[in-house]
Amino acid sequence: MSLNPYEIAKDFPILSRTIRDGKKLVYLDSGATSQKPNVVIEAESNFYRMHNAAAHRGAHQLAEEATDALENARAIVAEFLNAEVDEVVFTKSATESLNLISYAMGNAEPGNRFHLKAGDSIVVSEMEHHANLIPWQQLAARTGATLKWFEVTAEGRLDLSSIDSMIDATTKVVALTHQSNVLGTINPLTEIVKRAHNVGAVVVLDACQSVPHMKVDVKSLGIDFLAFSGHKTVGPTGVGIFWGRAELLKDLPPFLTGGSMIENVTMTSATWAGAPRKFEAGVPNMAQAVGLGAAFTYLNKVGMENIHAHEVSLTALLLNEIQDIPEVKIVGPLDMNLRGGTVSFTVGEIHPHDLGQYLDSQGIAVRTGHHCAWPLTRKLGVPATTRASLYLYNTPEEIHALVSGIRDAQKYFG
Amino acid sequence: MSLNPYEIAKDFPILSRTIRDGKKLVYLDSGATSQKPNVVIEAESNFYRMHNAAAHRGAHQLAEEATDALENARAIVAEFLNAEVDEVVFTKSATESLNLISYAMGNAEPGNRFHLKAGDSIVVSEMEHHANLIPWQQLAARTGATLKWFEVTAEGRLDLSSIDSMIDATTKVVALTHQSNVLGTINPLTEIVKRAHNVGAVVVLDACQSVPHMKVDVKSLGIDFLAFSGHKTVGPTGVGIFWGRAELLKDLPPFLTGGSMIENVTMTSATWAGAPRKFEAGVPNMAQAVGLGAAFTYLNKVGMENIHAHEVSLTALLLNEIQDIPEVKIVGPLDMNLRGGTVSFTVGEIHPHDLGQYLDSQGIAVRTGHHCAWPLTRKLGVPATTRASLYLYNTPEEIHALVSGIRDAQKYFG
Amino acid sequence: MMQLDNLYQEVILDHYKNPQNKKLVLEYDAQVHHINPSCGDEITLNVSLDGQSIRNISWDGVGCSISQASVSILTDLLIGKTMEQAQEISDSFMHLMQSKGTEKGDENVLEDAVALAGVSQYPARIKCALLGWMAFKDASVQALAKK
Amino acid sequence: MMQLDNLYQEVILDHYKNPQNKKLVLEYDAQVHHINPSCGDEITLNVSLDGQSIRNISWDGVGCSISQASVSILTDLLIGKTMEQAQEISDSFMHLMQSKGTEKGDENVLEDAVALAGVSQYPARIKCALLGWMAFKDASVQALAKK
Ligand SMILES: Cc1ncc(COP(=O)(O)O)c(C=O)c1O
Ligand SMILES: Cc1ncc(COP(=O)(O)O)c(C=O)c1O
Repeated sequence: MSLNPYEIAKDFPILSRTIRDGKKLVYLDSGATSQKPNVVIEAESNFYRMHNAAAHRGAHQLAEEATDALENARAIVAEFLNAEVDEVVFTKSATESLNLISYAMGNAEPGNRFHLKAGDSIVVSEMEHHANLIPWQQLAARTGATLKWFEVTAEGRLDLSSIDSMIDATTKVVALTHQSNVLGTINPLTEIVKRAHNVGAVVVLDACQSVPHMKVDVKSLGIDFLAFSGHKTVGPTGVGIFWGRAELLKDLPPFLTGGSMIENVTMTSATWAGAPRKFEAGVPNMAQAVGLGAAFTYLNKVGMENIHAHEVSLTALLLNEIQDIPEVKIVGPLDMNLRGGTVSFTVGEIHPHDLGQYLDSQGIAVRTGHHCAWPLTRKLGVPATTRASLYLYNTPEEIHALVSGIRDAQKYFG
Repeated sequence: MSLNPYEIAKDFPILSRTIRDGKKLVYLDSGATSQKPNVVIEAESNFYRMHNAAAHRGAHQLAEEATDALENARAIVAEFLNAEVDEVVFTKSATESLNLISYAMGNAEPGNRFHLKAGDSIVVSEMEHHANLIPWQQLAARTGATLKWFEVTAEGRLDLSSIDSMIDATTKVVALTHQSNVLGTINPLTEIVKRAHNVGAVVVLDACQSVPHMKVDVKSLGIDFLAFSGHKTVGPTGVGIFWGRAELLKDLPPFLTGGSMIENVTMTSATWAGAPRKFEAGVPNMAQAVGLGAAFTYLNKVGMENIHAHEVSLTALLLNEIQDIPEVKIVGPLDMNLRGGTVSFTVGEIHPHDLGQYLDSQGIAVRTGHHCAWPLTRKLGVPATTRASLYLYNTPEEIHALVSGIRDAQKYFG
Repeated sequence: MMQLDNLYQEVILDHYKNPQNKKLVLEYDAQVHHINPSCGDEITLNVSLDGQSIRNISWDGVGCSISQASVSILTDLLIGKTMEQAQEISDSFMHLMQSKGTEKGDENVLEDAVALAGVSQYPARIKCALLGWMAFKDASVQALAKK
Repeated sequence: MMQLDNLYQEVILDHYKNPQNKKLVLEYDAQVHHINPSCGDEITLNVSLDGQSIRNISWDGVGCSISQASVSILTDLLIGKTMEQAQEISDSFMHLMQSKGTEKGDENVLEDAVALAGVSQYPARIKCALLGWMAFKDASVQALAKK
């Protein structure tokens, strides 16, 4: 079975709107945020129209229904990731999830397995999004631990040649992106996870760019924590996921404190509920969690294998056609081996901002700049790039539109 | 001009649904979360259907529209609070807002005006919601500062008799609820703000239960920081507000770190954008912010004075009728002086859980328990209370329904 | 009269008004204190064993009719049973609570506790019904460990 | 041809291809380095004063056609002017940028800079056009403070 993107696109109302002077929208910025199908939009609306109440906080019928809706969404997410239900924590975004784990580690007292101190090290990579870099810089600064990082090769791959000295007995945490939001590179995890666990470190995976696009099975990956945002995976804004292995969540101190995450509270002290409640202070983002559940139900129906296959074929087409354009230089892998549907490039002397603006005038939405991965952009030796990022609703025609658009821009600015 | 709650109720689709065996819903749990009018639900949906893209992150038309929508919502919130636009920070909830300020203070280095150390003190009150208590307990524990608190009198008022010793030269922050979510008490701020500023402390106001119900003008209150949740003010779930005075936000270190809150980033360090960007890491909860803008536009149209007057008259009715029921004991002020539409009570030996369940069987939704203010509940000498909390869509008939419901419960369990 | 009567069966209200073994006896092998964090209900429960048999269970606490009746019924049911029998009864009760109203409970095993079957239709109340059972489980494990 | 031509006027593309004063002179009263955090564009800008007059402005940097042309035009416009005149011109330019396409700009004051009027219709590009102007403002304040 395969996927018909023309049929899929009909599920996404925004894709039938026009841009600028009546141009059809060609949305190639799903790496920044994905569009939403009707079923997701309606799941959120229906929650408000029918079941809205404070989940886990009341004995009345609406509160029961709201609790059911929230917990049902949690079960859907858990199944999607092959995780246990109580391991799934609703946050507002990947950014919050990554701050959660880094602040929570910062809250760990001496004796707690997550406690960090001078002499310990944290390992990241040069291709991290700011959201998986700055929180670790801050944690290192707060605890005295050292921040180390894997470099990126000229081909846009992780340089793992030094893995044994990079991840060593001092390493407490390895935080890594699953798929680069600039290069499209998918990082090989087996060796890294094995090495990390050998030295007693935990592995935190930034799955923002993988969960929406391919089957991510937390158990078979063997990782310890995972973070992603709902809005990139055809879900609502304002919801993200933090996942952690049950036995680790038990020891991890809480991050946000307040209502519903407690066991007992006095004026001077508080004790905590078990996971996931411990990490979900306050009235939850219920409508958004429900919308995320609907998003995964939708993706399951289309089939993650179909989505992945569709993106692989579109990306191969794009890589093939774009390289025929004179002066185009792709940053990131040129072949489809361990790579996803994110393609960043430069076009001669045309500044990405100008290229993006030209494409926009043709209805084509791409992203330009450093894509919140400024150290990587610097390492690549460019001030900025233009990025096309694909998803299930994109079509071969849209790839052709992008390629023609680039050629026309060359004439326009030429 | 006054408010017609029967007309208002038509704007809220959930209010026409039925409960249990076809009973009409009588929603008296707005203190936990409010219901949403169609205009709010549709504002969120329309954002997804028409304008969804990553705000502040792209030069294409959708990104421009998303940015406009988000910033327009910020301007609406600012005007509602009589604040400056750049002072308004979107968070996911009041809980996040209160964690933001307490963690950010914890991040302040020596020399920064927000730095806390042993010998400093933090002042809260006995009537705080866990969300405005535990974060300060944690900050005190992390920094060595001392946590102190105003007690609550038998009438459910703040005991300010010791204000000069409570707020003294050691005090760095006074964090207080504007209106108690249990007692309905509205705290008088003038004296407290004056005293706090005299000793150089900042005042953080938990406005969760005031912003939805009355005009809150941050300038005339003279406070320094304010927090509330969108979902209690006819807005969406998953969005809250953190407000701070511009000159203070300048010095306050960031809390969540990641994309879009930076000025410059290298592998080893980062510098920050100005407020509000500095406090909004990651792709924002755009649809929810837009929904919150629509919520305030709706409330403005009804008129905050009308809403307040309506709630005052309903509350007076409720206080009057409920006190005629034998064995009912109200916790909190018995008169309408400085009190809002939240009424908590006990009914003889009937446990609040059982009372709540009975009322639910009649379609009446109230909250039972400690309402996330456990230290207050203990202080009041009760294991739990039943709480009715009113809003603009409630009617005198619903007050009568509650009163009859309580009388019937007494027969049922009698 | 109505659906609510499924929840508040006569037996439950009787136990609520006349709770069994609600007076902490001073001799015990283990004492635990459990709290229901969402409503503030609390229970202190003492267990004493006699080899593998439950010699006595006594308790004190505050809570709603469901939580009070449930622990009262528990003491009636479990005192004098072996730990193995107690485990079976607990499992059966747990199963009943998770049945969402689809089961009535086996009266031969659960006796008066079948009156709590209606609770399974009110998800927010299940933890009320389980408060005493969780406390017993915790206390009995501690008591066994001590021996 | 199309709406986009409002943005990319001939004058702008000319300045982009032949930027004026794009070579840092070594003598200056103040040097600043500004960054556009959202796209990574950077500029280094030197200012030297002669009493209340602007003796020279020179710069180097990377950026899009809008940011490069804007600073190039700025140098043409402001070199030789008094600080007071520069302030007026800057205010007028700022006003134009915020006009959302409703104004054309006063050619007597802004000269070539009116070619940037189209930018005001593209909110995300306004900060490109302002990068050089912000840098100049910062540098001139520093240069004045030094005297
Ligand atoms: C007074 C008060 N403060 C704080 C909160 C926390 O709000 P939220 O749970 O929406 O973060 C609430 C409501 O739950 C409240 O009533
Ligand atoms: C790889 C990666 N990590 C983290 C993030 C941060 O996600 P968000 O901004 O939704 O919190 C993003 C997207 O912006 C991303 O692409």
